[in-house]
Amino acid sequence: MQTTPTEQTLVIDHLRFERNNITLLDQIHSTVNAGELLQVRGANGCGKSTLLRLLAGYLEPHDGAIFWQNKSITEQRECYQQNIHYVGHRNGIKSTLTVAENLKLQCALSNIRFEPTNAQAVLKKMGLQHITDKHAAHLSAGQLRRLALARLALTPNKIWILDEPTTALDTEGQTVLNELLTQHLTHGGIAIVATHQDLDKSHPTKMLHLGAANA
Amino acid sequence: MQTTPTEQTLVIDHLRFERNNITLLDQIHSTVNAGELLQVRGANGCGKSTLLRLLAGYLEPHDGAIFWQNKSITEQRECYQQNIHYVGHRNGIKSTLTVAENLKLQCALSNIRFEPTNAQAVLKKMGLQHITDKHAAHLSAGQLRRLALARLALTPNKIWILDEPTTALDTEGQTVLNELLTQHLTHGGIAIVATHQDLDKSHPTKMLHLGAANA
Amino acid sequence: MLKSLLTITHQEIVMTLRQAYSWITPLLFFVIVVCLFPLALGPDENTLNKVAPGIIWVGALLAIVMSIGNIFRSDAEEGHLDLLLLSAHPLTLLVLCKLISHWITHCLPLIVISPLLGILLHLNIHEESVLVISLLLGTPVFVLLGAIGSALVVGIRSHGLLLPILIMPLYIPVLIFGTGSMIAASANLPLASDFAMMGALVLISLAFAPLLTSAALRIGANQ
Amino acid sequence: MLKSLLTITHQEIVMTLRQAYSWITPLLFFVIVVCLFPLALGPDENTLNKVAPGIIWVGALLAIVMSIGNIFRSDAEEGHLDLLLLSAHPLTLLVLCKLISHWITHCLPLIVISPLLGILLHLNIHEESVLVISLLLGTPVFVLLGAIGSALVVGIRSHGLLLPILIMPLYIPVLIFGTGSMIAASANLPLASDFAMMGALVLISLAFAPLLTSAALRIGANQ
Amino acid sequence: MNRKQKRKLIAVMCLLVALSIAAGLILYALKQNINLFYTPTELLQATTTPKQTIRLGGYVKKGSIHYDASGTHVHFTVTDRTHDIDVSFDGVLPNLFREGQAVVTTGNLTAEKQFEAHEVLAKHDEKYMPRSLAKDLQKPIVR
Amino acid sequence: MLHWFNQHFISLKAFYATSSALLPWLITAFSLCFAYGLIAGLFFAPADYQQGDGFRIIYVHVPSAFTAMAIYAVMAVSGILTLVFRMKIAAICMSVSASIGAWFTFLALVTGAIWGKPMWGTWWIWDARLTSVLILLFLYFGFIALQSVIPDQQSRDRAGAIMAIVGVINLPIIHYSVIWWNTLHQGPTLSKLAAPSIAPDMLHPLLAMIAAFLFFYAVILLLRMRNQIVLREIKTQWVKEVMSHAS
Ligand code: HEM
Ligand SMILES: Nc1ncnc2c1ncn2[C@@H]1O[C@H](COP(=O)(O)OP(=O)(O)OP(=O)(O)O)[C@@H](O)[C@H]1O
Ligand SMILES: Nc1ncnc2c1ncn2[C@@H]1O[C@H](COP(=O)(O)OP(=O)(O)OP(=O)(O)O)[C@@H](O)[C@H]1O
Ligand SMILES: [Mg+2]
Ligand SMILES: [Mg+2]
Repeated sequence: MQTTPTEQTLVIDHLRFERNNITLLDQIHSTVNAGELLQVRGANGCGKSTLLRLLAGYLEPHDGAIFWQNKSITEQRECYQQNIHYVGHRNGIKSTLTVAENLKLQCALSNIRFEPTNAQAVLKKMGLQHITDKHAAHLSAGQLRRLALARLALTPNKIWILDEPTTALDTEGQTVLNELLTQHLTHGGIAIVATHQDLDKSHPTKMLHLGAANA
Repeated sequence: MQTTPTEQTLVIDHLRFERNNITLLDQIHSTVNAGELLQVRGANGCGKSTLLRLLAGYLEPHDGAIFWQNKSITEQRECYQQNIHYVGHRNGIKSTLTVAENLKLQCALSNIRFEPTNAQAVLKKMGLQHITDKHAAHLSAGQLRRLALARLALTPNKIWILDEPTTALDTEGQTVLNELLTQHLTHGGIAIVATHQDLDKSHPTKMLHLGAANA
Repeated sequence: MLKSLLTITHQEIVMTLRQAYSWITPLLFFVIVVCLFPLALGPDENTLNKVAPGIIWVGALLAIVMSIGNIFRSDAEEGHLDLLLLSAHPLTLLVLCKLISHWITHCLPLIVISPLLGILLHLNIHEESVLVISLLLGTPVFVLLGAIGSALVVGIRSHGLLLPILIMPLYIPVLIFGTGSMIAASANLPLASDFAMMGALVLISLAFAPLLTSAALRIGANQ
Repeated sequence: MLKSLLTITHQEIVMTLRQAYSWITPLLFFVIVVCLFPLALGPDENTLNKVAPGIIWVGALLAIVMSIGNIFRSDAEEGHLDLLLLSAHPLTLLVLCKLISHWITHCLPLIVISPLLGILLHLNIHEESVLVISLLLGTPVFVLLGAIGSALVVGIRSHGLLLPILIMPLYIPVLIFGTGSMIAASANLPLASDFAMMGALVLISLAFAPLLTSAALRIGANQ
Repeated sequence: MNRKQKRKLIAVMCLLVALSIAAGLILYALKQNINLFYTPTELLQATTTPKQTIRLGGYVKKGSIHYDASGTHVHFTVTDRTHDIDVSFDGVLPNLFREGQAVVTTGNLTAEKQFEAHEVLAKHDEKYMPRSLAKDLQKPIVR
Repeated sequence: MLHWFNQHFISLKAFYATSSALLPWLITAFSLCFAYGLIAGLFFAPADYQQGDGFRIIYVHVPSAFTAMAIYAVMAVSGILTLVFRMKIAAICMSVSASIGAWFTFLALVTGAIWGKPMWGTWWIWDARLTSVLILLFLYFGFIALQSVIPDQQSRDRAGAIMAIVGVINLPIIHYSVIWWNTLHQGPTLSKLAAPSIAPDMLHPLLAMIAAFLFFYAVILLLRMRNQIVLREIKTQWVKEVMSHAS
């Protein structure tokens, strides 16, 4: 470990992970301090999504550990997971609910009061205000992704884990995403983003390059 | 119509399409000649995917028509569709088959002899040669997309319709895609691509900008 | 906390009611399956009468088995399950909310309509009331045990009939006591013991099922 | 052309056999459903014997109804259906390939195991053979009609039990003739008419079902 | 004829062949008669055991109805005018039950031409007319 | 000819106008037939020689059963028109007919059961006629369920059309069930090639009632179709005009 971890540092400590006896990730280590963005890069199939699911606590490493507030996350999984926003390849949107109801459900899950005005503001920001009452089943790919990202603005969580968040977003959508990230980071949040495209250079960024796929 | 259509021209003639009484596309017209690429651009939710599904013959326009070989495609749907490669938001890969078997199935569907050596060459080109016998269920997002694009190289079809083909591809993958497109276009093929990212500028490209979402 | 949980339950019910077919189809399925039997069994009215409790119970069991399989499916496919795991509430409580709303939307209608089918199969008033009570006691167990199975298969795509064969064997005790109570009713024998047994089954499964279900869901996310 | 179609059929079968549960679970489901009845009906051997044909037939019907629902589901979810529509072969033929392989992998095992269940329910040799023949004639109809329903609901996500309620009414004639033949067999009455009727049903559905199925699939892609 | 037309022709031929065979099978099946109930003639040909529950249908033979002393037990003969079967029944008869009426009874064949019924249903025929007219015609009600 | 049809029936706008003109006539026809059928059937028709006054339920049972089947036939024909000729008006007719048909089927089942208890001695028996009518009810339910699930208008119409066409096989089964099989249900009284085997005094009210039920269906059908047309064409100029006139 290079830096002494503070309370709000996420430490990735010599992580190893294998699937079907094939080692996918090995000797991954890095630290992310409050206000920093960790960009995970690498060729297709090198294990970016896998790493992100490890960091979100969905998977457990075969070796090494991830520390949050100086404690391994496997020992405090439920507590730790409450700090997280995860946006994966799938958006996590309920297609039977409308756009607004999806936000409401999200608030309930985060145990936060649902403020219609606030929700409206968030939707406006994401450029979805004109389809507030549309069923999510009828949204386009980019609209779904925007709705998934609206979660980030709606409820405050310290750690954002985003797996190729720019997928299906148009340029305007990408700008909004970058704004969200800037705001989050300046407020001392942590963001871990896997992406093939370049993000805004202005973020305080750490890079993590994963090797070629071993699989 | 600006140019006189030849045999191998795809003519989009004042297309209108609506969903649940809301007009999504209106007065779309354009022509694509052999060897040309039509790039469809527009904000999220403006109807790019819908237009592409219309062009692939999955949807029927409410007004206007699409002409191929001087005949409306609704009148020759089955014949017309045999000329098409469509890669949509979903990849069309059978997750229970291996990578190689997926290619084999694709050949059978196109009624083409499966040549293992040829298939190997295609997989090599797409950077998938090391996972030929892996089950598709275990591929990463980018690997899946590469496998979907391998179809383009495997069986020759005149019209390629690609909906955000660069999704999940790393830089190398994008280069390969551009190479495939170049080869296809120089052989007199037609490509229609919806994308938010810029493609290689060297292709003979026509642009089609769709207006904002009316929905 | 309670308020959020109520919102979640409410939202679940809204989702189901909005997709009318998701609660109407199990109901119709129940009716059709029950009607299949007289057709398949042939002419003998006496036999029909004898097997009526069994038919209704098996029909209800199948309808519930089939509908419970979808309780986490759409969540998993849409990636919503990932979010449930990150929620501020304990997963067990979220699961309980989902199960309660599932019971209200999927099992209550079955119970309400079952007396009608009873008429078609010539049950008398006493048998009808026993039928309703035994279903009220039995269906929660079906839902609770079914949820465990559903959660176990959640990571597997197109699991087909894996779920029914996992959980139907667990349903057998309920089935035996449920039909047992009806057979006893038609013979005017005392029922208390059957009902007591079923009550016990409800409580036991209520105690363990949500816990096991949430554990299984975490495992499912591990894939 | 024929070669490609054979490849496609073969590939389909491989896919099913590879996911063992996708063909074993309907089989187990069948067995479990049939075994539920003795438990639900109580111990009376006489009744059980009388209802045996009905139970076996309803069990097979349910197992097939439940498994046929998945015939296009994974194709639709993975976007493979879009490719089938673009194929060089007529969609109708592709559908036929899928149906044949589905029958081989999902129905044949049921038919093979049914005599065993027959023994369990005390059928005699003559009844056993009638059972097998009638299932051989009946199950193709189940698959063919089921495919139409499956294709109709293909665009709808999590359609739950919609499919069974769409197609089970259409299955009723087959069920009646199938069990009718067995009831006749047990009374030593002539069966030829039942079999002829079922044969006619097979031919009619073979003539129309693939066409209607492919039409329905095209509609499904229209969403 | 090009390849496509040829293919279409083959498809249509297959369809026609399948349908005509199907039609033939249906006609054959209908000739064999598929039943809710068996007529006495059919039943006497079959070898049934007393255990089996069977539906027997036919007309109540003229003058064959005999009530027991108790009044609930009734004997009558069911005929299809080639063969007769004697039926005994214990229970409530439907209103339309009378001589010459078509009935459907459910029960078991206990001995040669002896039928023990536990249910008797009356089958109504398709004729509707006022009483006066029926009397005028004075013709037997049975077909 | 085709042009004339298009002008009056096929285009939604024209149909809307035509139906406005037709409705009063249909309502009148229904009222007349119904009044005659009801009064003549209940009071003037003589009692049956076997069933006595109980037979009068025929005046509800037969018309509702007949209408239930007719409606399904209408749906199947509309289904073919939808699939082959892409006629919107046919699709609308098909989808609004379903629930009406389901109600008539239900009515036929209930009146039949009520009639069966005194005459046959049972409410219900699983014979070919009764079972096939029950299947008809399930087919209606299936159709309604299928349509309620599909969000896209065009797909809903076409999927429904396929379902309607597949189910039509049940109609001949219902009708001929009493001829092909030995059923408890009686054979055909009216709907056969020979003269009806029912006395004229009883027959005329019955025919009037059948006509009344069909007219009733037509009236409800047109009303509901007009609703649908307005909903589907809500954005067009002519509907806006109609609406402004109405308000
Ligand atoms: C639940 C029980 C019943 C059902 C589902 C039922 C169903 C039907 C149907 C669908 C028809 C129309 C057939 C056609 O037009 O081809 C019909 C006709 C008729 N039913 Fe019923 N029925 C039932 C009970 C009865 C009973 C109990 C009677 C009298 C004893 C009866 C007397 C008639 C008559 C007289 C006709 C007219 C026959 C003709 O002219 O075709 N039905 N029934
Ligand atoms: N089934 C549907 N019913 C109703 N509206 C729909 C349906 N599918 C899509 N839409 C709407 O149609 C519009 C266009 O959708 P489409 O998927 O074509 O957009 P797109 O241009 O591909 O957007 P993206 O860049 O986000 O992929 C969107 O506004 C969407 O909300
Ligand atoms: N369930 C699984 N079983 C076996 N191998 C798997 C499984 N899931 C993923 N893999 C393999 O693990 C490797 C990493 O997958 P992962 O999804 O993490 O890649 P990625 O870096 O996100 O790639 P992409 O850029 O394509 O999204 C891939 O080679 C993939 O084939
Ligand atoms: Mg990835
Ligand atoms: Mg799109």
